[in-house]
Amino acid sequence: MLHNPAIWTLLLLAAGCVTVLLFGHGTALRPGRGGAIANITLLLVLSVWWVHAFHGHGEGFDGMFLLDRMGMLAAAGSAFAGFVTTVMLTGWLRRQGRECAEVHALMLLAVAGMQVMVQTRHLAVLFLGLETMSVALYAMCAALRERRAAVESGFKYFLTGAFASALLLLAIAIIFGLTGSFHLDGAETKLAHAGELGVIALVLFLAAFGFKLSLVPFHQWAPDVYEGAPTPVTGFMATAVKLTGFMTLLRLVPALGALSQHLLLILAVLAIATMLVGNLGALVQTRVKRMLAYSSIAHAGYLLAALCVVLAAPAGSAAAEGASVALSFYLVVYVLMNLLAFGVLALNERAGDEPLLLNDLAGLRNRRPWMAAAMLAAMLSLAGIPLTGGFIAKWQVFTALLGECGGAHGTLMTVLASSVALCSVIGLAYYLRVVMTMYVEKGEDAKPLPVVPFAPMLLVMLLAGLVLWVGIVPDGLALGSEAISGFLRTLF
Amino acid sequence: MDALTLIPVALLAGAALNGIFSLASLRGRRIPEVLVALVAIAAPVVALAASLHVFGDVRQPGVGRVEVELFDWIAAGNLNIDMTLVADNLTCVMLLVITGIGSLIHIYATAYMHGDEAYPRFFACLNLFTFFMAMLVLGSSLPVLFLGWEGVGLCSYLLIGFWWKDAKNASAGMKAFVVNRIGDAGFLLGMFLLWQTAGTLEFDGLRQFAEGAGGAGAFGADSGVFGASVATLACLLLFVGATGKSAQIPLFVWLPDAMAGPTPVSALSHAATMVTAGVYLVARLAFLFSFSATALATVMVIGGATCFFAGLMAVRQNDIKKVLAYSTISQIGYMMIGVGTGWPNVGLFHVVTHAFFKAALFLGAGSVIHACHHEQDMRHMGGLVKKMPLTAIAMTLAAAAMAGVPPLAGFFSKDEVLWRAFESGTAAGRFAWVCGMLGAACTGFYMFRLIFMTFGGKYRGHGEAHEVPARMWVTQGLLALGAVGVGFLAVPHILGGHDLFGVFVNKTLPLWAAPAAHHADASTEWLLMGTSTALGLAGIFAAWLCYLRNPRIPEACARTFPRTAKLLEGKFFVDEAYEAGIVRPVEKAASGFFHRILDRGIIEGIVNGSAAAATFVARTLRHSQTGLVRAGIGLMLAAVAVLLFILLG
Amino acid sequence: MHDALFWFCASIAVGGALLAMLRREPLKCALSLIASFVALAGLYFLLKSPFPAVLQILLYAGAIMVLIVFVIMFLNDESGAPGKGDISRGGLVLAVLILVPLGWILIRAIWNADLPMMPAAPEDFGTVPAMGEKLFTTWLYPFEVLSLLLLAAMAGAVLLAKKRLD
Amino acid sequence: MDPRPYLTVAVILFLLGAAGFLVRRNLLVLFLAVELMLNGAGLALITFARMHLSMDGEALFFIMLALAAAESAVGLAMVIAIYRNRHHLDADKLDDLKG
Repeated sequence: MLHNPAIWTLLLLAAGCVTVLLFGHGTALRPGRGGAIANITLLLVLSVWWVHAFHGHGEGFDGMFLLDRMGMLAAAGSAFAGFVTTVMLTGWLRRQGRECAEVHALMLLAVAGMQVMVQTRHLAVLFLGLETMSVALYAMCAALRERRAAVESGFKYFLTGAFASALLLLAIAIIFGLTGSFHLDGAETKLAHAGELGVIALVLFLAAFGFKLSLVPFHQWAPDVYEGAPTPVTGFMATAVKLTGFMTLLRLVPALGALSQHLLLILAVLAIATMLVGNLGALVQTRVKRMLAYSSIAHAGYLLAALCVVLAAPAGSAAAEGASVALSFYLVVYVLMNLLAFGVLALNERAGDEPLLLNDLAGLRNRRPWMAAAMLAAMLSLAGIPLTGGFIAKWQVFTALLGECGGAHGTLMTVLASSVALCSVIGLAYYLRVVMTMYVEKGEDAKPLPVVPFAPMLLVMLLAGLVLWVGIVPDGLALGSEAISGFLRTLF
Repeated sequence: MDALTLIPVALLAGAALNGIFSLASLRGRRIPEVLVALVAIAAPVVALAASLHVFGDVRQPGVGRVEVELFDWIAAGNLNIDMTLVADNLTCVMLLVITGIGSLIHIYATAYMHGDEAYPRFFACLNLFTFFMAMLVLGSSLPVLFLGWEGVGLCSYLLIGFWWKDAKNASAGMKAFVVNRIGDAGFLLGMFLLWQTAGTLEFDGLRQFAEGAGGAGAFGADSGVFGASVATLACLLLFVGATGKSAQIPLFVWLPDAMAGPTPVSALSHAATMVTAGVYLVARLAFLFSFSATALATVMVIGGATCFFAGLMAVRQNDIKKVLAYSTISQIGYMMIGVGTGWPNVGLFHVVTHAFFKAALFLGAGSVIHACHHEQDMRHMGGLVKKMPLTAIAMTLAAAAMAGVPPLAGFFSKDEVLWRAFESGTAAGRFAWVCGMLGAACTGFYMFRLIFMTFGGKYRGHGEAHEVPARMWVTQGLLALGAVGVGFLAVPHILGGHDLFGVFVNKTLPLWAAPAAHHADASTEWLLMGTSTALGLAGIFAAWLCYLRNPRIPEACARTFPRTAKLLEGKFFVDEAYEAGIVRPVEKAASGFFHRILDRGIIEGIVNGSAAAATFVARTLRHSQTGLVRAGIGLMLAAVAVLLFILLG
Repeated sequence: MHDALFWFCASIAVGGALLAMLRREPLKCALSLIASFVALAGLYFLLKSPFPAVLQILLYAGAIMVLIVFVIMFLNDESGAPGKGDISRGGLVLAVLILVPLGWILIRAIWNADLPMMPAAPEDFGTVPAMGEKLFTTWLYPFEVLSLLLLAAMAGAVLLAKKRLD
Repeated sequence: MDPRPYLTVAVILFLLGAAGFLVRRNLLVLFLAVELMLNGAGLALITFARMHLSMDGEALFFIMLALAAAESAVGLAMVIAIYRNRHHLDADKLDDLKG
């Protein structure tokens, strides 16, 4: 089992976490090393994944553990998001006058939990991974516990999250009762005859995951929690949690589909509601962070639409395969562009409680041309303008949807496709508003921006470059990733 | 590396190097201008050499095309697009124009931009622009073309807004951006429709599909939109994209504003190359347009209307670059008429000749502006023929070529366009022909009005004007010589020529695309040629009368017909109409919009009804977001209950 | 005998839970809940699961609930508690409107379901040695991951409650 | 033995916990509601484990216990933090963030 990359990364994360807790604290004279240790750990984790080049397939621990491409992609993605977040968080906390070494330890634990969650098809292990991630995130949200908003955000997340985990536990218990096992492999026939209890389990399951993925109507916590949490942590929640959550859902969908033939319809309705509420909610926000929170809800809707195609296409067909590729691609791009947007936000936030208003970004073009360009890339990509990753991602989802229009669920797919189109138009309004503020407004009376350290700025530029690179060469990420793998393997 | 790959690679390398210089100069390091200029010029010159090599290959009998597959670009599901470069006869023509004229403009720009603080950034963008333009014509499929299409757009906004510290320039860039997005939406939809129908986006694949057994049936089938066939709908949607990029009615409003950028940019992207992309698109897809008489007629009508309308607007502009901008719109109208006749070669020939004389004119205008200390108003010029004789000669030659004075380039190309339009015999063709004839008169008038106001009479400006550096007048001189000579590539049969250009291009674009032409006789052709030349000369004469002989005439006319004058000066108030109908609502919904949120915390005044509804719903939703944990959990529970009730009820 | 014990434990469990949700004083709520949890442990014994039953009493009633009671006593002075308005009228109406139909659907589903009768349990079912073997062999992976969860809880609690801000 | 009475008790406990979320305002009582819901699910787990004679269910119960402990540790720390900066424990007054 020791040659297994997943176990290595888990051990690395655990060791890193203990190291941070033991040696990461700073003193009045010496700033803490927590962030640095966490970063090194996450880089090591990423390089383990890269050495294995996201290839390989295997199972272990009586099928409780599963190694495949999809899980590795999600695990590495969450580690990458964790890395970016830690870099941003170190500087952000310092600007707020705090150190909080434990936050970095919690970040490592959250990544570990996500990794456990995406690398299994065993419901109990999935639950455990999910809760490890959640408990770590609850505390991270409230890290600045002397602030009203932070604690409120953490507690709201905690309460709603605890409620959702109880729902999930009951759903898992019912599935266990129906099949006698937590393994979902090969349980489809049993699940297909589950009757009413099966439908109940399905709905409870969807509610719990709907909470994690902030799908409407399980979304109400999201804007509040996203707003109150430390901005880099918000970025992490908006990206890594959605990435791993959707990957898990994608893996479970065949088994869940057996529980009720109406799953597709339910998901489609949720998707439409999510895009509409997310986009409309974002339209009226003046606080940038809250706007991005709603925008991430909206994107969860697009992602769910892609999931619907996976479900609608005949299982195992090329169309279903194409749709899951489209979903994974959208997820990767989504992670990149949101990390970028939240990163820019975090770098522009001043110390203190005051939220960053849209107007604070006015004239950013003159004041910080490179920062403005990075935000421009993020906004255009989120809006799905050509030559950005967001466009290719949305285009693929759209293509997948329209490709299924002639299929068995044609009407539903057409409705979904037109909702995606309509909502993208609404989205254009608020994303371009940010662009206009940065580029057309003068911003002479805007408040001064904080000093930006070098490393986070470099990371932001890198992310912006990646977002554009994916937009121009959609296969670029895969190519680049393989190149890094090859390089690392020559080292070891 | 073969010559074909070298073309984009050289241009991209130039852009990358200058990009690095630009970054370095931001960090406070001085990069000598000579170095930047050398890199900037080397890139298009190498590309030109490579293009000539490719041209030689393609011309060899039995070759016809050169193809290089670079890599798999997009492979997602059943959508599979290779990054493949193809050069056939049509591409070669465009490539030579882009790299040839591009090289000259680059050389000119190195002198023109001398001393600008962002010198490396400018050339990074300019090289990148040329790269994308090359990709646009080299792409073997619609997505690759679209990549170039968007890329040139992007660079064009960057260059329009180059002097971005002035907010007006920044918003001109924004205007171009928004208008082009409307066009792009059409392009994307058209592309998608083609993919749905034919299952491929490669030009070759599409053509094989069209020529294949089921092709005519599939393209001719009812698309379900207003009873139009699939081919008509797809062509019209793509043409919406073309009107955006090529500044045709109704999406032309961005081009005059785009003149805010530095003049070499106007010459390269807004006159010689980028704006002709729409014409190239229609020519490239000629086999598709031939399925739809409606689409071809639309292209001709839009082209004709734009040609005359923009010509009229140019007549009373006083900003030298605005005159040229409207004249560009008008000339692209001729090109559209040309490709709309089903004889793409005539439209393309006008692309080539226009590239020469318009680039010469723009560079000349740049020199004049440069000499007059950044004065662009022609009322403050005059008499410059003595100060800068070389520029004056070059510009006059180019203007005469554009006005269709025989035997300069514009005479041949314009005449051929009008002849094919007349000969097509359809109502749309006749309409386009009439517009083109009237446009020819306008062309003569506004071009020589420009020449006479700038170079004739007495100097009315401030400060001392002077001749420009050698690099500048040599390049514009070369372009003017091209404007004189390039017409002989396509001497029509009636004048004893062999139409070398048409024969070359039509190897790629076989004339099965053309509707069955009913041949008018030679005497008609002579008559038409005479009429259009006479109209052009009449325009020139009128300009001479009004602006050299008796400068009081224009004022007298304006006094006699105040409404007409106002209409012309106001450019038919199209901008104002857009302003009231589209821009202002959009602005309210975008920029004006958040002021209100900030001021009152509410959005008001979204003109559009649906937008108002959207905001209403959004506001209601916002009130439902009470921030109470209980409300959120209650909603979750209620959703679970409702779902279960519906499913199990 | 079994039925009588079941009804006894079940009514205490449900009654305790009901009281826990409806009594005004948080401390009394917590004590009612402890009673309910002890009764639950009785149900676990009836289900022949001694290990969970012992854990329930030791860990749940004994440790977790005592922690909560401790915090309640620590914080619950007059200024802090919502007082009379603790039970929200609107919430009560909402709860009845949502949960009564939901409960009806769930319970109906249980009684309609085709569930097998419980077979006689083997001797070592749910005993401490059997559970120990299970947790350290097949369930080793989750068991180890569980340590990460507890580590997260510890780090989180330290972050949120330690005395000094750093 | 019939599993259904046990499951019915489990569902009742679960829903009573859910009702607590809707009805109560005191943060500490909301805690109790969480525990109650978890225990409802736990009883279902044990019942199903007994029904299938599979100790997997009991193992998950064990994990659930640890989760309950972890959640109360973090949650109670948060309650204390709230009490420190607001001096109340009223869930309905936690609405700084909204809109």
